[in-house]
Amino acid sequence: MDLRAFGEAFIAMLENIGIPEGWVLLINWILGALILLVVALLLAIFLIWFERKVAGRVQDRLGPNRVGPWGLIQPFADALKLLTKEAITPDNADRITYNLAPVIAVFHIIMLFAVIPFADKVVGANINVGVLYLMAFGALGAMAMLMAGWSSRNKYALLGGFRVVAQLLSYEIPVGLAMLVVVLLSGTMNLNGIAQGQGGLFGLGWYVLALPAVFVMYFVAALAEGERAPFDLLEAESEIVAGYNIEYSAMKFAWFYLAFFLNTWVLSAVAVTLFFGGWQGPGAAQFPILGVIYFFIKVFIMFFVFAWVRATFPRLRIDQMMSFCWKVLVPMGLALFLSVAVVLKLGLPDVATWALLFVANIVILVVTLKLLGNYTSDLSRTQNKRLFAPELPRL
Amino acid sequence: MTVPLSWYLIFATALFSLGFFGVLSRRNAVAVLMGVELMLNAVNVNLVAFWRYLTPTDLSGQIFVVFVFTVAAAEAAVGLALMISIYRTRKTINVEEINALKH
Amino acid sequence: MSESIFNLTWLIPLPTALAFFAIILFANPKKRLSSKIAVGGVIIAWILSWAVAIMFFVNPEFTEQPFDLAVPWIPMGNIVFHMGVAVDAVTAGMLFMVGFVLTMIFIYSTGYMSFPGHLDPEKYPDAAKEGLDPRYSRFFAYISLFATGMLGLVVADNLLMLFIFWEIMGLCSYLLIGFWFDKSYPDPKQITPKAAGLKAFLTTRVGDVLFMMGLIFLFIHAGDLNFQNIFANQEFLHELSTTTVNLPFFGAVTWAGLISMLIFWGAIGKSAQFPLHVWLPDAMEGPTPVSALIHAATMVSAGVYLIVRMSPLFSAAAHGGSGVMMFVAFIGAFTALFAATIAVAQKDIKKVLAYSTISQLGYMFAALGIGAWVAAIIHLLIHAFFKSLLFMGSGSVIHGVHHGHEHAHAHGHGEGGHEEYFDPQDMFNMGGLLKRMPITGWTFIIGGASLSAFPLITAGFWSKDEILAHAWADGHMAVYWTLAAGAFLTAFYTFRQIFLTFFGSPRTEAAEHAPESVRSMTWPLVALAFFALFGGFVAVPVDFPVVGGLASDFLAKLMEMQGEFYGLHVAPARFDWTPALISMTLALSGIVVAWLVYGWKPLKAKQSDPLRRWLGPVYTVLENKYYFDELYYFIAVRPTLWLASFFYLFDRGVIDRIVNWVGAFNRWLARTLRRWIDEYIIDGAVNGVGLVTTWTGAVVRLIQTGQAQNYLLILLLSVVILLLLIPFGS
Amino acid sequence: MVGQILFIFIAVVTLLMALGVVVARNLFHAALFLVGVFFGVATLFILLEAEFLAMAQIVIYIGAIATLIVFAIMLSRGMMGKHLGKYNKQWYFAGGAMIFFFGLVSWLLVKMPFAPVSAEAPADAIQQIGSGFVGHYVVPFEVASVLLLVALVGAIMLARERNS
Repeated sequence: MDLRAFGEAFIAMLENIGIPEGWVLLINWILGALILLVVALLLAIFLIWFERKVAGRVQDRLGPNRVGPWGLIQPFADALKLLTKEAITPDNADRITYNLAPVIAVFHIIMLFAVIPFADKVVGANINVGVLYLMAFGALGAMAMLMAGWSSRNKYALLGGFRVVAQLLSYEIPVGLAMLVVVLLSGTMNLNGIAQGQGGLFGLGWYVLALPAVFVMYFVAALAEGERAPFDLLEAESEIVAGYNIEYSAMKFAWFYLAFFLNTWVLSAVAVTLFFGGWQGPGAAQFPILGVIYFFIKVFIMFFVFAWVRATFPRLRIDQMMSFCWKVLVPMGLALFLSVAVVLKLGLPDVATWALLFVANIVILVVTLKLLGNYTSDLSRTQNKRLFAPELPRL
Repeated sequence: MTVPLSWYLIFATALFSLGFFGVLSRRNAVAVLMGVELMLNAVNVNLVAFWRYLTPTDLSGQIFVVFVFTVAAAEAAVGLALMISIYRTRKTINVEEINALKH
Repeated sequence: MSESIFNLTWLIPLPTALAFFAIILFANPKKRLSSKIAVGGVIIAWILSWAVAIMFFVNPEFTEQPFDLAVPWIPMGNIVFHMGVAVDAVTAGMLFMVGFVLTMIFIYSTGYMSFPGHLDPEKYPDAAKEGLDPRYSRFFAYISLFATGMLGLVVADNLLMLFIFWEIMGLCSYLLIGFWFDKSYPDPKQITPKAAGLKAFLTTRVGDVLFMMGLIFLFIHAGDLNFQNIFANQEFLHELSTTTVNLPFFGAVTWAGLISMLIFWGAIGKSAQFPLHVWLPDAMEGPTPVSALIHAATMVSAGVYLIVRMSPLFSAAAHGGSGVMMFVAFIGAFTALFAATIAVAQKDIKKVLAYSTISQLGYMFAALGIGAWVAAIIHLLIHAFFKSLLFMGSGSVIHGVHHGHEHAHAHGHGEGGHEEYFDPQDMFNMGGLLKRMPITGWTFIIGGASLSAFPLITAGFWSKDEILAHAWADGHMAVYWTLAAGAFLTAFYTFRQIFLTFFGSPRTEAAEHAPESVRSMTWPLVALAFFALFGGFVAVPVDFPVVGGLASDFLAKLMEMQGEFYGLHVAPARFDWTPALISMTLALSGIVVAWLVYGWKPLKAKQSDPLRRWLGPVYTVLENKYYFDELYYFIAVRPTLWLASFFYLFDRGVIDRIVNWVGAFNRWLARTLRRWIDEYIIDGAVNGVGLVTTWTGAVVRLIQTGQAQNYLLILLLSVVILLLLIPFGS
Repeated sequence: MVGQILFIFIAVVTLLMALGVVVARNLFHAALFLVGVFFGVATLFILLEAEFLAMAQIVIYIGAIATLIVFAIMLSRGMMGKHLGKYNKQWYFAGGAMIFFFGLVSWLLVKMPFAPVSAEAPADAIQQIGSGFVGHYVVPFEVASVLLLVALVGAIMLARERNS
């Protein structure tokens, strides 16, 4: 069954009715956008439940279990609760900006859904610059949070805003580098093309086999991009209370909450597309519907890992986070990029290229962590000393 | 392609004019910088429009836009750094008061 | 694949250039590091140049369309001047030789540049403790720059780049000859390194100016200086050789003749041909690696290389009826014989080699003059190997004798008390060194045999024989006999040198205690000796009995194929027994005569040269190099000095007086006028101008607000006005 | 037809945003309007089938430049220049000149005889741009990279607090 057939039949129908071509296209676009929007929102509801369940299990709790079977209806109850609460706007706040921020926060992520290939060619907009599109709209998130932080007229919110810029902008570089490496290997920026390129070995020839270190780099940076523990410094309760969304309540807060989960899901989806074959799997090329299933299974496994990490690790200090990005991830990303470019230029047969890439990845990963990891940890240790052991005046 | 080329050009001209107006008349140096960014964007629109309508097979227009991007990025970085530096030494961000050219 | 190696050609001069900058900027205080950087750079350059050269050798089809990679350099109106690199057979041959010789000499220099004897160790305690020259790093920087110049010259694809690298080499030559600029001699008439450097620089300048004029003329006519564009363009060359220009004194000459003559003068200067040969012997004041590198193997042969490059132009000029080829042949042959005679009477081990270099370069020019440019280039390559070997050997000998002298002196064997000046380069202070320095000795003998064209087993025989065979076959009897006489003398002075230096018994304490040189100096000697012996097999004529069948003569074939591309047709000289036997006989008899004079009964200490007795005044003339330095002093230097002092006197006596008088008059005038004009008219005018200026300024300053936005507004208004010109202006 | 309506819609919104940039009294609002303008221009790039540039526009202008400006404004309160009047003394004159300029240039543009070529945009535009950067435009590309590096170092040096 080809999912494309639906779309084509629909277009044919509209054209038969006698609507001009341009309008058909427009209607089609709008409908596609609506479908994605609904999918995304439904997904988010489920994701909240999923993550809470995982976190509960990790922390030896049950998680939500009261409303509905296994607590499945819990998110709806939460949503209702948030809807009925009072939506506070601080007196001093910059109203338009304040109200616009959550909207942008959610919609920049929903726009990312447009380019994610759910199955072969089942993709909202099969554009040639998909990877760049991800980077571009991912970057909008920082703007939304800046707006929220600034417009709240709250000291902690503003501090949270600063951290947003520092963290998201910094970690965008490793994420971008990791994406570029994959682009280099696959030779296309089209996400569906990247997924198609991993069809070897009966749909198991995933790029993670050749680029394990790149995946590790992407994963770590994605944790930071998704503001997830151990990089959730934007909302570190112990330091800046709740960060940029401190003044938000009720439904406006719910939007940020929504954005947070959707963002994580999109990051997992991108990870799956770039490194784990996307919709690829045994038989996916023949039966596209299998692709959708494979894709969602993989994404949820990836999402589970995200949730697992979040529930397990404690938060980093901000200087550790920044130096880890600039002193470990960025140099490592550059080294990986260079190594992949060189290996590809050698023009070896595929198997040899992949083997060589794998070896190069492992070597670079080990070397980087050994050299730079030691360096940064030494650095933070000395800073520890200066921060917490001031020289006392001698009596 | 149903849109005529001149529409893009007029749009770019309007954007350019607005940006230039900002550059000419705003007091705040950061606002002036924003005006400059508007002007650069107007130029980019022009370049891309000319590429699409006049030489669609030769991508020099697009490549040039990328160079404009780099220049804009460098300009913003250095410009803002300069403003912070000026603000720190002169305690003002008013372009009218930054008139060392006169002396 | 092979093309892609040629794409690396432009990298060849780069490593040494980087080494130069690295040493100058960063590594200068660290002597060992500097030498390592320089050697590393030159080894990379060597590998690259051999890769390119060998790729060319194994693919002769590249001669049909030589590689050329150029990028736009100087746009001039409609013409865009390109710079780039080209590889053809000549370049490949030169790269093969230059890369290798450069590397050998660099390695040799690391050992040779120990603490020099003329410096006071107490003034340079650090350097003396290390045992290295105080300016060790600087030396390596200079020779790295020189290597850049030479490699760049070889790979350059146009005459302008060639000229630039040519001048870089000239500069390095100047710097390196005068490297020990603080050295002086007790004999005031002996030239110091500083003066020698100046002399070399100024003498070559004469040639270079003419060369540049030739370049300019060529550019005016061709609109381009790319070798392949100009020299493979037969129509253009033909046109150049048929259009004439009227010159004062010379009458009508063809442009081709004029240009090639001017350019040939550049080669005369660089390659030290008569009459601009005087600088090369004095250039021996530089450190010996420099003599080996610059003044034997590479830079001086650049002149020959230039003429080889220009051969299509020369032959076009000859076709157009110009005598420039004859002139080249004459200069070459004359220099070959003339320098050989001087070499016979020299006592300085390096001076002999210097004159022999001049003489051998003369052979090459003679070959070029008779159209045998293939023989010339092959002799150039082989000569570079054995002559750098000889120079490095002589450096090793000097080093050894110097150390022996210090050793003897330190042990109290010296003459005692206030010691007289000891010259470690004087061959009459040596003798019997073969036992003391076996590696140096045997490699020197191999080089010497090669230079004196010892038949059959040495490279020099084959390459020199090629030239002689061509001269004979083409009927240039005068050239042939001059060169043959030169060959006899060459063999004689070479073996005179060998017998004086290495055989017999030591004539001084120093020679008795001379140690063998360090390994970094002897290994390059061995490597070069290999080429001095076997390098000649690239030039064995195919129809030579027995040996001819073994060697393929591939280099000459390659060169001839390349010649076809440039429209040069060189018929390979048929092997002929007559000239071969004559030259063999002459070479062997030269060796025998040398043995009779110096080898049979070795000279005793303090015994003078037996030739002096037999030749009498002729020997004195030869010893004084035909008094050319004195002649030039009288006809060039002295008149210049006279003119200068005359002008000085004129300046003092006449001009200054007039100036003083005018000054006095002016003062008087001023004093008179001040009262009348100054106080009323001038002051009034000045004040008025001031007032007007103040007033104008007061008005205009309103525009200058110091605010960028105001200025921008004015800019906008100007743009609007300019835009209005579009619809309304025209 | 749809294209024209889309264009008019985007152009009008973008120009209104641009107007907002120059008239907004609050600098932060001006910066947000600037983001809107960048976004509008990016959509225009998409209409012009230059997807790569559209994405690059968003990454660079919104992701970097606008964020930088906002960050700078937030970082130092004085940069907002709250007490400053919005415009300087010449603003009415500048505005008049700009309107005249706009009218003049638009008129000229309409009169100008351009000859549009109706060809498809190349499908491998990104590849062509990429090979352009490392091929024909390699020197400008390298110079641009050096420019960015210099700007980076220069900006840090300028904005650094001197601790002496």
